[in-house]
Amino acid sequence: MKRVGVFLCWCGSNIAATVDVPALAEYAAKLPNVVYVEQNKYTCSEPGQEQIRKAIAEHRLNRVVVAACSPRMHETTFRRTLASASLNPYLLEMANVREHCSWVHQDRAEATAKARALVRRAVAKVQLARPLFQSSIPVNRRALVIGGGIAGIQAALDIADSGHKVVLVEREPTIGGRMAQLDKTFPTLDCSSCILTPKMVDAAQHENIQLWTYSEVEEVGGYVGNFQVKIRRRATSINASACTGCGACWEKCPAKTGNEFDLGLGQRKAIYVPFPQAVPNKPVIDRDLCIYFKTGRCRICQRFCTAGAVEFEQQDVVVEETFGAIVAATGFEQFDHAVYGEYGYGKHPDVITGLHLERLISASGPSDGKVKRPSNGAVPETVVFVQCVGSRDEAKGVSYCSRACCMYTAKHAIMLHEKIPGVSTFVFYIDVRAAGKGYEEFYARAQELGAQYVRGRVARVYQRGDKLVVMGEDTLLGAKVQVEADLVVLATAMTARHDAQSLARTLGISYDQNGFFTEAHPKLRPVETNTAGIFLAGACQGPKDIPDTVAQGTAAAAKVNNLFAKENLLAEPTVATVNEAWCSGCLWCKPTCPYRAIDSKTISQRQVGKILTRQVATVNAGLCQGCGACTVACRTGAMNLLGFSNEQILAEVDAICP
Amino acid sequence: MTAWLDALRDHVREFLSEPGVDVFIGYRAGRRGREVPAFLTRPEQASGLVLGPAASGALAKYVLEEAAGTTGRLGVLARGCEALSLQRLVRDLRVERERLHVVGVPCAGVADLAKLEASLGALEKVESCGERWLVTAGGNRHDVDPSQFMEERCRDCASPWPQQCNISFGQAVMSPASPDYSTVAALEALPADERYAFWIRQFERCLRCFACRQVCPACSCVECSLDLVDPPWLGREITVPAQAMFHYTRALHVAGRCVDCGQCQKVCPVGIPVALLNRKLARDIQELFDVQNPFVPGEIEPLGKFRAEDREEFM
Amino acid sequence: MSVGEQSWKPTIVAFCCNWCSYAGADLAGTSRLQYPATVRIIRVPCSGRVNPQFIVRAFQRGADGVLVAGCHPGDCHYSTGNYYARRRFLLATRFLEYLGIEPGRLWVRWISGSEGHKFATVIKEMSAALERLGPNVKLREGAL
Amino acid sequence: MKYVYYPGCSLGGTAREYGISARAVNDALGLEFQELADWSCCGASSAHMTNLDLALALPVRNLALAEAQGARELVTACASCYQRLAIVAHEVNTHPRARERANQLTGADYKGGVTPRHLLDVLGKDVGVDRVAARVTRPLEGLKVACYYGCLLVRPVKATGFDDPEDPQTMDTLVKAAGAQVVTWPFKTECCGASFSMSRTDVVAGMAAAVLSEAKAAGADCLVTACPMCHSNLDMRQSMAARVARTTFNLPIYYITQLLGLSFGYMPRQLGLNSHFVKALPLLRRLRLV
Amino acid sequence: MATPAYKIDAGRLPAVLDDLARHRQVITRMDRDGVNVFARYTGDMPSLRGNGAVSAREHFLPRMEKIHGYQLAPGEVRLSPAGPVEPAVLFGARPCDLAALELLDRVLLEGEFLDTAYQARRAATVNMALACDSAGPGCFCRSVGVSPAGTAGSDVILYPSGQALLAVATTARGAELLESLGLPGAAKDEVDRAQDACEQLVVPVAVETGPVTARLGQRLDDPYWAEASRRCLGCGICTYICPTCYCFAVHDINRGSQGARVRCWDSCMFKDFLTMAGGHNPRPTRKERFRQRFLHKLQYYPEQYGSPLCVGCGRCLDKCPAGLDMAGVIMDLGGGQ
Repeated sequence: MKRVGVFLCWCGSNIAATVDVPALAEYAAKLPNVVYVEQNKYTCSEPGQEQIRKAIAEHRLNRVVVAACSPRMHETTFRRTLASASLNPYLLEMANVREHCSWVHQDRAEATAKARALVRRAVAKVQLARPLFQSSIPVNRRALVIGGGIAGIQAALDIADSGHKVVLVEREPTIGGRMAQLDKTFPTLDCSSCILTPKMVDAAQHENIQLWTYSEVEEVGGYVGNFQVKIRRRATSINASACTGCGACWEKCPAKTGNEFDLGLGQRKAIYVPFPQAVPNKPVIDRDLCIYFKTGRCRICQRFCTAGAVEFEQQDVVVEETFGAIVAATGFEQFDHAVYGEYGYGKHPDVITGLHLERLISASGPSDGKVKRPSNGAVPETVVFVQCVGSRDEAKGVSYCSRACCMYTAKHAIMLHEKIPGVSTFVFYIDVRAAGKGYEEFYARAQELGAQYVRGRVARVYQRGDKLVVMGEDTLLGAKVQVEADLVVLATAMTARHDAQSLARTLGISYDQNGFFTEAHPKLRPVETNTAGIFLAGACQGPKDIPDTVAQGTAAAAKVNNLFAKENLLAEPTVATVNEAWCSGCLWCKPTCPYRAIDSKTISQRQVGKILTRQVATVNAGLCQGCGACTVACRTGAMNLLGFSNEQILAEVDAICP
Repeated sequence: MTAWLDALRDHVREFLSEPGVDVFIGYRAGRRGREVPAFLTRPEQASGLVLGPAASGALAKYVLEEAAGTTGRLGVLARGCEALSLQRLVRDLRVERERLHVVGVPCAGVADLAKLEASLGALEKVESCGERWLVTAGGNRHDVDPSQFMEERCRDCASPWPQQCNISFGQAVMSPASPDYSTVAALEALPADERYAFWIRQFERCLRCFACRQVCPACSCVECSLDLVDPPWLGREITVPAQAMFHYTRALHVAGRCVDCGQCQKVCPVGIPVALLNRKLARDIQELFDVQNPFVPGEIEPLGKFRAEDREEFM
Repeated sequence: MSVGEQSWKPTIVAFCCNWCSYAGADLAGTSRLQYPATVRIIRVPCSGRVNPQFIVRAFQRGADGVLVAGCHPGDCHYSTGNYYARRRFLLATRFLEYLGIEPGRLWVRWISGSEGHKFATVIKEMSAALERLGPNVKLREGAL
Repeated sequence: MKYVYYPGCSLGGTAREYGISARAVNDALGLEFQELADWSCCGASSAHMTNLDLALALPVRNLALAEAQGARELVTACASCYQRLAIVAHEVNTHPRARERANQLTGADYKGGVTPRHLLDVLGKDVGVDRVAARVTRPLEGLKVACYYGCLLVRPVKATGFDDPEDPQTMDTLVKAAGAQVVTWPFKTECCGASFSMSRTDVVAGMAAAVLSEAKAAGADCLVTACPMCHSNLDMRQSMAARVARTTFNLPIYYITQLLGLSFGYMPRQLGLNSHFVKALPLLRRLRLV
Repeated sequence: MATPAYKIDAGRLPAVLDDLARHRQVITRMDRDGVNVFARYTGDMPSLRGNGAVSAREHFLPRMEKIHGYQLAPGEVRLSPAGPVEPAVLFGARPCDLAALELLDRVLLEGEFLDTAYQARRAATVNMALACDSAGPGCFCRSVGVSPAGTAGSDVILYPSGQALLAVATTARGAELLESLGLPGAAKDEVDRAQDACEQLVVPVAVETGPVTARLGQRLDDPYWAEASRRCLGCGICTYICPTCYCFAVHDINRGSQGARVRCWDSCMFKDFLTMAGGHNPRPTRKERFRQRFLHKLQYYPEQYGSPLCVGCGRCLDKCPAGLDMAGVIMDLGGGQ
């Protein structure tokens, strides 16, 4: 037998001034199964709560309605009250007679009439309330970080430092990512590798971090706390423990190709470490290039390896590991600006991208830090920078701003002025976006050093003699401008990895129209995804500069850590649940679930002597967030939402209408 | 007598003699000129197979009962709409496609038997003969023009030729038309009150016999929400509002999943234009979510997915 | 206008999603925005939870208007719920009209947690519109 | 091959030579051009600057005529006409309300079934370089040509799009087929200032000068175009351009159809080569091409 | 003495109906969107050709009928009776539908359990039957002892004669009613001719129930039931259009603190018809349900009351989507060709 107690709050005069609470009390007493009604000046006050506890005990209440403020305000408060009176907290229903009634209406009669309806609704709903219990999922305290760039490294270190095991997976032979390719970093101009390399080494040596380079994630199953992940560890052809990294092998290797790390500006061998400070500092064999793998002959490297570390017969291995959380930090790619034929990239060797320039400026770069024109090795006298190549261009590129270009271009200008006395630099820009600590000052410094900022887009770049003519427009002067340049540097957009979407599918997270992974909430849950237990760090979530990337790496780590702080995850019990007897197993509910919480399972039931085995839907209470989209997709109503069940909502509708 | 019928019978005979085959669902001659669903289990029964204009049932739905608790393969004779119905059941995971052996046959429209009887008297036989129908009724033979006596729903059939069959016989006789939404449009043109009056007049007649649901290939739920007492989606009371709720719910439940076989309307004993509800929803789905053909079962139903750039009317 | 008409006020049943529209209504309250006492809110986790059958049920039981309110597309707390709601109600609104219900009876609006004003305005507008339409008799059940 | 053909106003007037040479080439290649009955001005180059309704209605009127005559394509030789028709065709096909408006203005019932095409496109795609080459009887050996497309032919891409907007090739391949040699230069699609042809001759002179200088710098001894506007600017205004650039260009400006016609063996007069401002024949004589 | 006969000319019919409607509701057959239904006469011309899509039974056993209302107050339940039954005339029902009433009477009015609501409606309704001068394609009334001119269950019988109707009372209250209408008399020979025409009418379908009924007792486990029921769709058409089906279910319709107890039609063909509180269902498959319906009509009822529970109206022959009808089943079971 349902025994409902109704507690009407005056909220001082907040409610009582507009709603005739005594009359409401009289009315409530007549409602079905209401056995006790009480008014309080402040129900949320300690005495008010005590009254509820007492009433529950004295009148053997098994359902409680509190007519007061918004449940968003005090639902948790009163749930605790019920719990402390050893009544299941979910047997509470609130009627919002303050925010939704007394505060927004003046006519006492009307407000009171409405309050009746609201209480009627609450009483009707609470009748059908069921005791609910939080479910718990064990957490496997081991994290997987995908991507060994600065974001991944930072996340891995922060997780590892708080005592949890981490596997850091990187598909290249070394960690370090984009940052390793940079020379200096804005706005402080400290040397990129000087601040990155130590972190790379820390990551490699950390007792809690396993570094898996030359490896890729292939399959992800399971859910928060218990992800099953298949990782392919590609054959490096080198016995890492034996290799001393002496370098003899790549000295001798006869097969050459353009070095990806230097974007083709320099050369590498078939057996190589991408760059001197690589971590791990052990070579890998590029089997597509290696003469032995192509012809079956050569083996020079093996011959010269005193440590006998070269193992041609190595095979890829696929390992399956269990993790409690995953951080995706797969970074970005450069926009393919080939679409800007008018900028002559590819046609003229002296048209390069910002990243190329980084390599040219870098002391460890192909030109040992001397900026030379790729065409003739001459020192450039006039350099033109073109901003927003791809960025902010719906027609040919992407709609968004890549955020870092303005600043790294300023950096490039500054560094050129420092390296090449008398150089003249022009920057064609749409807007300069220097929002960041010390950024505006940095941009100002570039101008002081002589960088000439021209507000306008570049129309075309073409060769005249050994010069490049840059035709553009100065929108401030409203005139066409032409610059004869030796070097043209394109600030190409940052775009999502070409294969980001397939990784997103593997991970079961969503991505935006540009292929960047989407966070659970743009403001409040910036590093979480809609898939519990999977977090984001760095440019895979959207273009970022280094400070933001590092911050996000740390943030993601913090999220992982507080997930790992618990042995078991407690999940809210207001989740979807399946009535298997009713479920037809059509699974139309499945696609509507943003959390991949719905799956199918086989049940068998007796029917007229026959044993029927059939598929039905099943909900993973740990993943379900209780949105209820599935309940409407279910025609039978076999899929129901605890706390907001079909029965309850129908009853509410019945009760709330006159 | 259709040319391919013998070939069909031979095929079914073979099929039924294969191991692991439970049944073949087709038609056999019934009384009073009818052709009724037949459940063949033995090869020799194949010779009893018929398929004429009078075969007006919907075989697809029978698969549900036949497949429940059995494991063997099920053969089904399928005209265009029946093939779509089977696709629907398969897509709704109510039967595994592998278990089905779909035998496609052409369709030149199904005869409206009531109409034939009304004008020619008690039927004895209805057979198709080339472009025409030979009808034996009230002791006489009549050579009738199919277009005169064809079921309403067959007139603008978009898929007379069965798709996704394991095998098919004969060749297409009717060319696909595109669904005629003029009745829907005409209704939409009425003032709200007249539209309401129209529908209420229809719903008042509803007996809640659930024939429209029972015959519907999109209504394959193990348990129908309309049968449930708790939650009371549809009260037990038989009042006009409740009847409206019934038809509103039924239509929305098949929205995006209806294959337009028209059986719901055909079987209604009190002539409620049920399909007119389905068609309205189908046309809106086609327009709102630019679905190519709303009647062909897709991977995900239009209401089970969305596009961020869907039409926005609720700002 | 007769006294009867004057004294009649419509009844609006509003389904508000917990994260945006219900919060929006709360905000309207905390900012003491006044609107007609016509609306009665049923709290749901997400507009994607609102089954079109609830709408007809409300009309059966005597509602003069029904409001379904959720987060703006793109802001759904559950990221996609309101997109499904949008599709369902693009269809349901048209279908109800097809059955002869006046267009103005069912409203769907996106109201964020910060749009207390919008909530109040919507209720004002909707009440006014419904007063013009008069009491709903369609689909409404009589005394048993 | 049969086509419905939209001549446009220029080809009867300022660009007569283009008109007749186009006919000559079409005949030589067996292209049947049936003139669109009752065609009217497309509104280039002023309508779209002055009155949007006009800019919409004028092309649609012609498109509707073509559709009514059962044509799926409407071919024109004039770049401006082509661009206006293409832009509007794209407009009405992407915005139903624009179509409604246009039909309301013109009283026509245009369904959107006509694709405007430029003669170059037809020659390049439908006829194909090989068939053109096969027809060449007098290869234009020694002629160094800068192919000048201007801005109208290839932009905006979403409306035109039969060739690369930055580095188009159709004319290049045709000219090569005719036996001439093509210079690579950056100003293929640079603007000549056409729209200012009458109002701001100074601007035109400047822009024309730039184009002509680049062509000369690239070693061309003539330019070829497929646009009456470009032609008039580079030809008629060449002297003024020369004054601005303080140089002499003396670069004949040919229509693509004139060069093709020549290579097909037509006589200069049949191609209107005698009616240019910058004498068109001396260069050809020097190279023994006439 | 011979009962007087009256003549209702076509032109006079509206006036007659208006007369009738003056003191009581008139239920007659109307055309609604091409469907013939029994409905209250409100001045529109009735449509008396053919037969109603649904039988006249629904006037006596409505689809939903209030038993009583109730009001919940703290600690008590207040009941309120259903409204009174209006006096009525049922005009133009066919002899088969009215013959069905006598079959229903035996169940609902005889014996110790009395269906008072049904009784009240029967008592309050004067039945004016319309004899058949033409048969529908599925008619087989003669095979179950009903005649196209039968008077069972009627108070007045109307014989069509050209455009006119000839009315003859078959009960005292019928006679009383006719008198009150002040109609012109009809010539005896005209009445005889009209009556003969109907008496002689040939109906298209013929079956023999006798032998079937005799044998059914032993055929409970006949494989026929399983085989035939395979094509049954499990809808309720047959039971809901049938003049002799009378099953209902009782429901409480609750609205907060008040409500009503009602009874609504129910169908033995529905899977939940017999499902019990615990979820047990004595008739779990279509086979049992299908068999039950026909055993009831052809064995149980005859055993109790001596005649099959069917009046041969032929509705199920026309409407069953699967062609599973009474006549067909009787023939399958050996009752006729």
